[in-house]
Formats: sequence, structure tokens, C-alpha cells
Amino acid sequence: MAKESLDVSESLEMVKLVARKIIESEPILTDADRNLGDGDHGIGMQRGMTAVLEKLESDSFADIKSIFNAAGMAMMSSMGGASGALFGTLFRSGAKALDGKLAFDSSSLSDFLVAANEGVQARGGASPGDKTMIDALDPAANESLQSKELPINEALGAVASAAESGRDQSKDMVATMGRAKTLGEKSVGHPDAGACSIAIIFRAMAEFANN
Amino acid sequence: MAKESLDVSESLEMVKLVARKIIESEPILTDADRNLGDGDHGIGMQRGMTAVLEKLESDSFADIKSIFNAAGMAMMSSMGGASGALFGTLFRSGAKALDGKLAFDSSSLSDFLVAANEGVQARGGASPGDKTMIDALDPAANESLQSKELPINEALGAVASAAESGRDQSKDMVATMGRAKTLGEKSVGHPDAGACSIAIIFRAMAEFANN
Amino acid sequence: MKKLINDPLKVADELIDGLVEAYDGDCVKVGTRSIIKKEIPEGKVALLIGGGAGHEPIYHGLVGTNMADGAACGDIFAAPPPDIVLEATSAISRGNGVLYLYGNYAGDVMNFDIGAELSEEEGIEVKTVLITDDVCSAPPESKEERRGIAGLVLIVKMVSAASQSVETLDELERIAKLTVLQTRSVGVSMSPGSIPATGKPTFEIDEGLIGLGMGIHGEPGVSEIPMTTADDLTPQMLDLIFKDFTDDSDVDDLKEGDEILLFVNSLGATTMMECLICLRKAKEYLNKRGVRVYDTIVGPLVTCQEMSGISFSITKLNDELKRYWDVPCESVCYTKL
Amino acid sequence: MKKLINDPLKVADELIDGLVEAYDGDCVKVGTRSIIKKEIPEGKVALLIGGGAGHEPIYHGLVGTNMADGAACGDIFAAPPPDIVLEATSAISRGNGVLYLYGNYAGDVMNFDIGAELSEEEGIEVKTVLITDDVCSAPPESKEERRGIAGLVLIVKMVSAASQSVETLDELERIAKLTVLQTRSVGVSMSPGSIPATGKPTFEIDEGLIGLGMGIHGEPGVSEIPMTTADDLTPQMLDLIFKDFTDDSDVDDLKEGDEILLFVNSLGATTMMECLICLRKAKEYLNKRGVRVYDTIVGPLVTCQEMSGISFSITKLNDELKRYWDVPCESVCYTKL
Ligand SMILES: Nc1ncnc2c1ncn2[C@@H]1O[C@H](COP(=O)(O)OP(=O)(O)O)[C@@H](O)[C@H]1O
Ligand SMILES: Nc1ncnc2c1ncn2[C@@H]1O[C@H](COP(=O)(O)OP(=O)(O)O)[C@@H](O)[C@H]1O
Ligand SMILES: [Mg+2]
Ligand SMILES: [Mg+2]
Ligand SMILES: [Mg+2]
Ligand SMILES: [Mg+2]
Repeated sequence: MAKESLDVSESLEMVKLVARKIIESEPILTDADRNLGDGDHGIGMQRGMTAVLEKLESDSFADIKSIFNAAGMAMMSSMGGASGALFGTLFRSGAKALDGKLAFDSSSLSDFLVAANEGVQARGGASPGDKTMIDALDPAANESLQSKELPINEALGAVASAAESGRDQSKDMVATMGRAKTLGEKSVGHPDAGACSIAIIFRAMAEFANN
Repeated sequence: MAKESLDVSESLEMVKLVARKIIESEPILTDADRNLGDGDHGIGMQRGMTAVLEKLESDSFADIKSIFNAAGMAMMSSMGGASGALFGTLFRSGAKALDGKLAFDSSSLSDFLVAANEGVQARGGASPGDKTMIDALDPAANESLQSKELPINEALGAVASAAESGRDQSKDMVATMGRAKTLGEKSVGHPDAGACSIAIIFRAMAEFANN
Repeated sequence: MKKLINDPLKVADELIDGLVEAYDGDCVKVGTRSIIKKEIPEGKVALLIGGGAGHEPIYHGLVGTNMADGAACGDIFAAPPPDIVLEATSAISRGNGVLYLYGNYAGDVMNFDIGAELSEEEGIEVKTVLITDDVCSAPPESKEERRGIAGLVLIVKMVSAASQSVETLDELERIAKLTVLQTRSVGVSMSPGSIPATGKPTFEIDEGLIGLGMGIHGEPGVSEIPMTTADDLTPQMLDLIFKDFTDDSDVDDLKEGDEILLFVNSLGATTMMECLICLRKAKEYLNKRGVRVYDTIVGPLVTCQEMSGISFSITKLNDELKRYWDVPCESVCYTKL
Repeated sequence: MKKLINDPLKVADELIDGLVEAYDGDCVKVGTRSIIKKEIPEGKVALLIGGGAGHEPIYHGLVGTNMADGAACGDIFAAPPPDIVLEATSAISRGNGVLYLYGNYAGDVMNFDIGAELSEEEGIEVKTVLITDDVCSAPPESKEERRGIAGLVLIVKMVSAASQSVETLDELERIAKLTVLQTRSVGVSMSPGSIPATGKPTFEIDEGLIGLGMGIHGEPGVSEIPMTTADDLTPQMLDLIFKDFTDDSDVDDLKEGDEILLFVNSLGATTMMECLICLRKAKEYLNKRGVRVYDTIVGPLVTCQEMSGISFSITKLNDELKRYWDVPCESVCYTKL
């Protein structure tokens, strides 16, 4: 059933679902980071999303922007590590594009993703192909531009699929940023941990919008 | 075949065999000390007996006393630990009882053992029943007093058996000296490591004299 | 494996509390998870270090008398979040600028940079020098991309000493860059540490192999080589350091008559016995080349839980650096009379 | 398990050579395997410590500036043979007697005693004080039978400081006895170390249990208790120390207003993180009882290869002991500004 947009309280529930899904996925994310990094990505994301849940459950929110911004702030200040700064930046940069919005529709989704993608690339200096979260985020942002006219549930489904295929493609990439860099060719064969998180985040959003 | 006594060069070979047998038995002695102590008795005895072999192979000896004394000195200065002092003392105290002897007969064996037993008890302060090497050495010394009239091969056989049954009896004892002391009742069930060494030493001597 | 902890998700907070206790009042905790010196003179150019927890006694153990003014501490293996960096910066700033000195990891760089932006918004001048001593993590041409490993102890010690007397932040930045430039490390790892929260090892490695150039979090190194003896491995590792001084056109070769600091670090489970055996071989190697060791440190100072492995760090001294080294200092991690 | 060594039977000799190198010339090796200070003033009452190797950085790492004059070192976990004791004694004797201060283990006592007999034959006066800080190894009535464990670091530090200024061997003996009397430790072990020569663990223990009062070589302790949290175990262990001060009629109770030294030791594989978490709880415990910690040390100073476990040591200070503690010192094992 098509759904044009999510209102403030639905958006809030959606981000809470994202948080719960990431918390649940800790073992997958931990294993991904053990293959290519230092093995703490799962715990870091879990810590960040626990802080997000706490924040979202205790505060009230007047608009969509403030929900995403609160999530970004909670991640930024609780996680630390590369992903604390980057996922914090993702949500905060994305939020900036949603000034005054009371409904989260496909056009907002695209604004959010484009701004988030820019913000994360500016903060981390990675580009598509470096085998980072960007390799799931960038395809998701591109897909969102094509889906602006779709109902939000369909747009989110398309974005989630784009993020997932980006994550899968990251398997074949040679890492050129972050801890996996020194692995060189040996980094091929495993997906990037941050890309896994991105895929989970948007799949959770799509799931929420489709239920 | 009865053999009345061993001459200087036979005695030298006998002590070399003792050294080789102990070196070979390192794993048994290590395990014994792991059960009740710090697990280094096998390595310590191996180190000591390697030094004994070196010493006995490089020097020449005019009498029985100097052989046992050299062995004791080599152990004392290469091993350290409780058994370095005690086994060093054993051979050195025993040697003192063999002044001028050119043949090692059953009466010398007894003099050696009685003096060795006294020396070790004085140095370590342990008595029979404390679950130490004394529980193999003391029965061996007592047995030797009964075997003074026997040919040396038979006397050594009897002494070795006494040492072995002393070692076996040490299993049932509660440790009251050394590292095993704090184990109390829990020390029951394992033979004492030093008693194992004593049994190996005299069994090797008997084996030599009987071949 | 048995770990004597409480809630596995709270280890970072609890260890910081313990560390503050270890300082017996000379240092205090501020904000969420920073340790700072109790007494920092007005007008001092302040020095902030930091990084993830789980590597004790660094980083936060390097705060103290003639040592760093403060440390911003993250969670286990995670860079400190910007808020913590800001809290630490505000607490140690004495009006004459703050130098950030920490290991070059993407996470640390991003979080400290955001922290610096926030601090600058509050009117505190911040400069940053990255520790990049791990020669295995990038070639000399791109040495600014290298990771920071155990050499940080030597670097922080000297920069801290310098910070007691410099007049400007620029001057301290110059000294920090010089110290980093002259300090190089090579490490190997033999078996992994684990993350307290998951109990999982941070990497896997065959029983017969060791990771040459592996990072202190178990990041991959240059190659896996067969497990070997102390006397075989030590020269191989020192060769890499010597070669790096030769290959890098920004520094002179390490040669006869030079004076160096030598630090043999254990990653945790590698015993002092092993470190000392390697140290013995290292000294032989250095003596043969006529390189004089001005001072030696040895021990498990830069660790990664129960990871086993060892690293060698060398600082090539000049008169200036020697002067900074000579300053007595006291901290939980390193003390010098 | 991977050990970075060479010939497993030569580790003790090689580590001693490495340790001498770590002293950068302040200490030298004499005889077979002793380390002594290069400069010992004529007429000084000399202090000799020692014991088996494999517990690095003790014992031989406690020689140094305002620390012990020499250490006689045995092989792995084995007391030094009498010859080595004699060599060390002769090398540090300055005509005013030598105090032997070491842990109470049968092997050490016998070998040092024979060494003392040999030294006395050479005209050197020797007295002996045994370190017996492990409260779990015998009841207070027979405390002279107790083992020496980690408290030795505190004891050697203070007796060394005293030895710089005492005039007679008798006076140093008095001080050493007082220091030993006021120092008590309780340890637990969680998993075994191994003997380098055999690679075998020194004991076995269930995954769910820890050994309360186990010795630093894996000697049995008072009991095996279920593995628990840092916050549960720490008070249990400190209770035993407090109880011992109470039960022993030769010393006063530990009570409000008392000042103590606190040492949290890791047996090797237990991380600094764990030690700090336990330290945090210990301080809370002590604060509650109004006992003030004058100084804290924490780290893997008394180890047993890759054994895991922890101990707490407490010295109850008086003005005299505090004076000895305050003296700065430098050594590989412990340095204080
Ligand atoms: N410079 C960067 N730009 C974008 N993403 C990055 C960058 N560095 C790291 N990442 C992402 O962060 C993830 C690792 O996060 P995490 O394990 O939490 O951080 P850390 O590396 O500090 O342990 C990587 O999988 C990657 O997706
Ligand atoms: N006081 C003592 N008297 C007699 N034998 C002793 C005494 N103390 C220890 N031993 C013997 O020494 C053996 C242990 O030797 P070893 O393991 O080499 O020494 P350590 O205890 O120093 O590690 C014990 O099994 C016991 O037989
Ligand atoms: Mg990571
Ligand atoms: Mg033993
Ligand atoms: Mg990390
Ligand atoms: Mg022993």
C-alpha cells in the first residue's frame, strides 16, 4: 500500500526501529570489522544506537529535522571512533537539509541523503570505491534522486536495495582508507563494516514504512 | 651374577647412568612437581644432571668420594631451587662418608646413604612423613643397613625397591613441608616429586650394577 | 579466558576512575572521561593527548608531572568523542593555546578535529601534531599516513618536557613535529587481544605465523612471516627501522656515533622475559653499528588487552631532544628520575 | 602459545643479559648471573635481594639508584645456587655487612643460607630477613612460615632507601623486619603461566574457578572460589588483609586515620585495565574505612610468565616507613620521583 510520507511521530518510530535493528545486528557488524579492522564497529554502533534510543525516548520533537539531529548528536557524543564521527555527521548533515519539515517524503529523503553523503565525504575524505560506508551511502543517495516521485515506502525500499547492493559490491573493492588500507589486495572478499551498517539502517527504514 | 663391589671407573659409569636416567625422566618429574609444586623439578634435575655429566666426562677421579662429591658440587651450583641445595647436599654429604675408598661395596653404600640422609634432613629440616624426598631416601638408607653383607648389585636392588616403595607411600601422605604444604589434605594422591627422583637415582644404580 | 571486570560495557569508565585513583590526587577527572593535571600554571602552552581505552597504561597514564596536561579518553579501541575532547581542552587551556598530540587513526583525527572546531568556537587556539611512527604502515614518501604505535611514549615524554618551558604554541608544534620525525617503530603481533564487550579476539593468526607490522589494534601489517626466535626476529625488525631512516630523505641515516632512545614494548601478554631477551639482541645489533643507546625503556606500556607481540621504537636524538629527555617526569605509565 | 625466545634452556641467562642492558650502564653483571650497582660507597651496609627468574621485572629489576645493591638470580622459578649468592655478596660487600632480603621459599632459604655460610667463610657478615607477606599461606600465629609475594616491591623499596643511610647491619635488619611485619598481601590466580623449558602450564584450574591465595608460582592457595566480578572479589581480598592485621597480635588493626601504601599487582596476563578497575573498587573500600592511601602502585611487577591473576599488597606506614618511602628511586622495575 502506497504511503506518501511519514509524519513526525512516525519518523520518530522509524528512527527508533533503526536503532533497535542496529543494536540487534551487533554480532554481524563485529565480525565484519574483525575481518578488516579492529573488531569494535558492532559495539560502537550498539553504544551509539542505545544512546539514540535513550535520547528519542526521553525528549519530544517538533519536527523531522530535530529527530535526525538528536540521533546524530547522540551518536557523535557517545560512540567515538571513526563511525561515531561519521554516523554522527551523517545524521546531523542530513538533518540540516530538512529545515522546518513536518513530513518525511521521498523528496526529503533525497535531500537528507544527498546532504548526508556530502557531509560524510567531507568529514572522512573517502570517495566511492575506497571500500568504506560511502560505498553503500553514495549509491543510496543516487537512487534517492531517481525515486523522488515515488511514495516514501517505495523510495525507501529502492534506497535500501541500493545500499545493500553497494555493501555487496564493497566486497570486491581494495581498501584505500581506514584501518583496512594496509591489507591492500587482501581486503578483497569481505564487505566493509560501515557499509553493512548503512544497509541495515535503510533496510530498517524501508521495513518501517512498509508496515 | 653376584658382584661384590664396583671400582672407581665402574662407579663413575654408574653415576653417569644415573645422570642420563634422570635427564630422560624429565617429563615424569615435571608432571609430579606440577601436581604439588611449581612444575620445575624435572627441568631442574635435568639441568643438574647435565652439569654432572659434563663434570664427570671432563675430569678424572682418583677415588669414589671425589666422584660423588663432584656430582654434588655440579648439582649444587647449576640447579638452584630446593632440589639443587638438597640433591647437592645428598651427594656431598654421602661422599664425605667414603674417604679414601677405591671400591664401592654394600657397606660403603650404606655409609653413603646414612650420611646423605642425615645431611639432607639437617639442611631441609624435613623428617620422614613430611611428603618430601626424605620419604624415599630414609627407607633406602634403612634398607642399606640390612643389606651390608650382600653383594653390591643385590644391595642396590634392595635399596632401589625401598626407595620406590617409599615414593609410592608418599602418595598417601599429607604435605607438611615445601610448596605443597598449603595444599594440606589435597596433596594426598600424588607422589612427591623429589621422592620420584630418589627412586630413579637408585634404580639406575641397581640397573648398572646388575648389567 | 577470565577477565576480572564488572559490566563489560562499562570497562572504559571504570578503568578511568581507577586510573585517577592511581594518581593519588595529582590528577583529576573532568567531564565524561578525561584526566587532567590538578595544577597547570597560567599561560602554559597546554598539551592534550588521548585515544581509545584498552591500551593501558597509555594514553591517559601519560598525564602527570612534566608529562601531558590532559588526556581525552574514548571507549575501548574507540577515539574519544568530540565532546570529551572539548571538555579536556577547556579544562587544561591556560590562555596560550593547546597542542593535540595523538596517534594517526581516522577515528581519532575526525573526533579530535571536531573537538578542535568546538574548542576554537570557544576561543581556544588549537594545533594538532599526529603521531606516525609505524614504519610498516606506509612508505616514507607518504609517512604522514602512518599509524601511531608505541613510539608515542618517547614522543609524549619529550614533547611534555618541552611544553613546560616553551613560550608559544607554534614552538611546541615545531618540537612535536621534530620529535615525531625522528621517532620510528616496527612491531609484530603473535596472538590477538580481545574486546571486553564481546570477548572476541580482534583477529586470527596461524600458530606458526606472526604478523610483521601489525597495528596495535590488530590492524593488518605488511606480511605474515613464520614464527621464529628472538635472535632472528630482532635484527629483521631493526633493519626495517634503519632502512626507513635511510630511505626517508627528510632525515639523516642512523649511523655510527648517533645517539638514540630505545624502547622495547610488549603488547600485553608478551612477558618482560621475552622483551629483555630481545633487548639483549637489539643492543648487540646497535653496538655492532656503533649506535649508542642514550636511554632504554622496556615493558608493557602500549598494550592491546591480552594481545602478544613486541615492538621496537627508536628516537634519534640531537642536543635539543636530549634536553627534553633528561627532564625528570612522573606518571602512571612512565616515570624517570 | 608463541614465546619469543631462543634456546628454551637459556632464557634465564639471556634475560639477565638483557636486563643489564636495560640499566644503560648503571648496573653491571658479575659472575654467573648476578646484577649489581656499579657504584656502591665504601662502608655502606649492602642489600642483596634475589630469587628465581621468570618473574620479571622482579627481582633483579629492583637493583638501582636508592634501590638494592645487588640481586642474585636463579634459573626459571629456581632459587639462585649458593655460588651465585656468594659472587653477588662478595661484589657488593663494602666492609659493613650484607643484608639478604628475599621471599620465604624453601629453595631460596637453603641456597641463600649456604651462600651466607660461604660468604662468612670469606669474612663477610651476613644477616637475613625473609619476606613473608602472603597472608593466605599460613595463619598469623605462624606467619614466619608465609611465602613472599608481591609485597616484596614495597618492602625492597623501603629497605633499600633505609640502607642508604643506616650505619649498621643490625639497624638495617631491624628496619627490614619492621617493614615485613607491616606489609601484607592477598593474591588470586585465574590461569596458569608456563615454564619456558617445557612449555607446560604450572597448574590447572577450571574455567569457572579462581585460586584464592595461590602462590606466584602456582602453588596451591587456601581455596578455589567461583570466578566473579572485580567489584565482588576486591572487597573479599581486602577483607582478608584487614582481618590479618586484626588477628595478628604483633600489629595494630588497620583503622580509620591510618596511612598505607597500596600496590595492585598483575601476575602477567591480567591487563592494566583489570588492575585499574580493581583499584577503583579498592579505593572505595578503603575510603569507606577511613584508611588513607599515601601512595598507590599498579602494574605487572611481580609476574609468573603469562599467568593471570592479581594481588593486593598493603603496608601500614608510620613516620619512619614514610620517610623511606619518600626517597626517590630508579630501577627497571620501579621508579619514583
Ligand atoms: N575516512 C573514512 N570515510 C568514510 N568511512 C570511513 C572512514 N574511515 C572509516 N570509515 C568507516 O568506518 C568503519 C569503521 O568504523 P569503526 O570500527 O567504528 O571505527 P574504528 O576504525 O575507529 O574502529 C569502516 O568500516 C568504514 O566504513
Ligand atoms: N625442606 C625440604 N626437605 C626435603 N626435601 C624438600 C624440602 N623442600 C622441598 N623438598 C623436595 O624438593 C622437591 C621440589 O624440588 P624443586 O621443584 O626442584 O624445588 P622448588 O620447590 O624450589 O621448585 C620436593 O618434591 C621435595 O621432595
Ligand atoms: Mg573498528
Ligand atoms: Mg619445583
Ligand atoms: Mg576502533
Ligand atoms: Mg622452583
